[in-house]
Amino acid sequence: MPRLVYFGRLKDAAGRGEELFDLPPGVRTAADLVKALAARDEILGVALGAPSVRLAADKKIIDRDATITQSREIAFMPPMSGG
Amino acid sequence: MPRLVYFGRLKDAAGRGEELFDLPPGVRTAADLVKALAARDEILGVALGAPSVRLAADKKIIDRDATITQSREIAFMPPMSGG
Amino acid sequence: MIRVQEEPFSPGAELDAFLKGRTDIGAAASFTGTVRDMTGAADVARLTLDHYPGFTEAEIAKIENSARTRWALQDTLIIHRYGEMRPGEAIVLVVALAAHRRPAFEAADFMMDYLKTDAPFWKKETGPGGDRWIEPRQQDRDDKARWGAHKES
Amino acid sequence: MIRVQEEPFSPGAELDAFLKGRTDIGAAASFTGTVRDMTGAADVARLTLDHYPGFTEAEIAKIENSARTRWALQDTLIIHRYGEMRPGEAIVLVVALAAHRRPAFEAADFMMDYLKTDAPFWKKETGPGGDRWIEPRQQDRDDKARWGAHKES
Repeated sequence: MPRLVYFGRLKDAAGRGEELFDLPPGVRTAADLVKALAARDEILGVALGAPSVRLAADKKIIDRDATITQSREIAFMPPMSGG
Repeated sequence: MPRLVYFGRLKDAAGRGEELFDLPPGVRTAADLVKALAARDEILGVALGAPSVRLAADKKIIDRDATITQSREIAFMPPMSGG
Repeated sequence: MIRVQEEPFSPGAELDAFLKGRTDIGAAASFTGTVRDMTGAADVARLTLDHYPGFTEAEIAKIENSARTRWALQDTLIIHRYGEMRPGEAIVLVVALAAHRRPAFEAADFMMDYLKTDAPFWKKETGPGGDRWIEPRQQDRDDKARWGAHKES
Repeated sequence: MIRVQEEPFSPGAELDAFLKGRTDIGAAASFTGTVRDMTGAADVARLTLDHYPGFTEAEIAKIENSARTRWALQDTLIIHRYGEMRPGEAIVLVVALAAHRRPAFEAADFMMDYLKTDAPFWKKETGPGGDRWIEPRQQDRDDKARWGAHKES
């Protein structure tokens, strides 16, 4: 069961910084995962679906069509701003 | 009797950092002064005559055709290099 | 060298420590980013930076490596804070050491532009009116674009 | 603020003092020029800077004023040494404080370019082989030309 991690305004949208999430049957890619989360919470789904949101699986940037069934940690990151 | 001040490699060329110099009759401009110094010391004259050498009278930059008969201090400055 | 830390730091003390004992450099360019009091009410204003431990350090290392590849630098330092900060406190320090000033300046400028848009931090500004998330401005993206097409990864 | 002095100084300590208590700035760009050991023999190497008291300060003030006119800066600091210096010692420190990083970087860069060619100092390098006067290189003149036609006086 992967851990989902939310940063910045996505943390506010999710109402939490992280959660354990049981992947529903049929979820294979990151895009599938976003769809599953949207089914649970439509507003969060819209926020996670924005193209400016980047995803990382086990601390490596991934595309939305990447397979995440073996990932232990999936991060959702809005535009970054350091400095 | 104005004080002449030499900086950088001109100090080496003049063999001193400064001197009091009695303006010979007929010396009116900075260019005249350089000519008078060249008459005393040809090598120094060539060094002071280089276009890259800038002159200041009483700590204000002057052109070579400026009148220096009332100046108390005349500085000869090779290319500057701070920083 | 990279440090990502919660503790406040003194940019000048870090700069002096980084320069100490070096006789091989001629130029040290540094940049310090500080929390600016945007609200006119320093007593309530604060900035909170979220980061992603492990990932944040790795992404900053990519920025540092890009600079080291692109310019002839003797050393580089990036210190970046996370957590809660008050107006006047330093958020980030970048230092580039080189033999000459142009590579030092350009590398420090480059590292800051990339940190601004590519370093995994998320900034929340708190003022009398509440919280606000800060995201890179178009100006920040334009600044980064000055360095040309350039892949971090 | 301008200081022309013979005594050594710590660039970082000066930077910290200059930043202290300011909550109105967001960006501090600094540049430190240090004596580089060109000879590989630090024990004999030294740099001697001649200056013209009064005139030197006034010319540096013109450079500082040009930067203050050209960019929106909260404050600027230029510390420049004269006299004899050893490898590793700081010769010059320039700091530009601004709300945002671009004006801070550009102003620090600009002030250094102008100091390099227009500040009344004359530099003599002493190594095992004797003395050598250092004058601005073509590169220094090209660097200054980046800022466009610009009269100091």
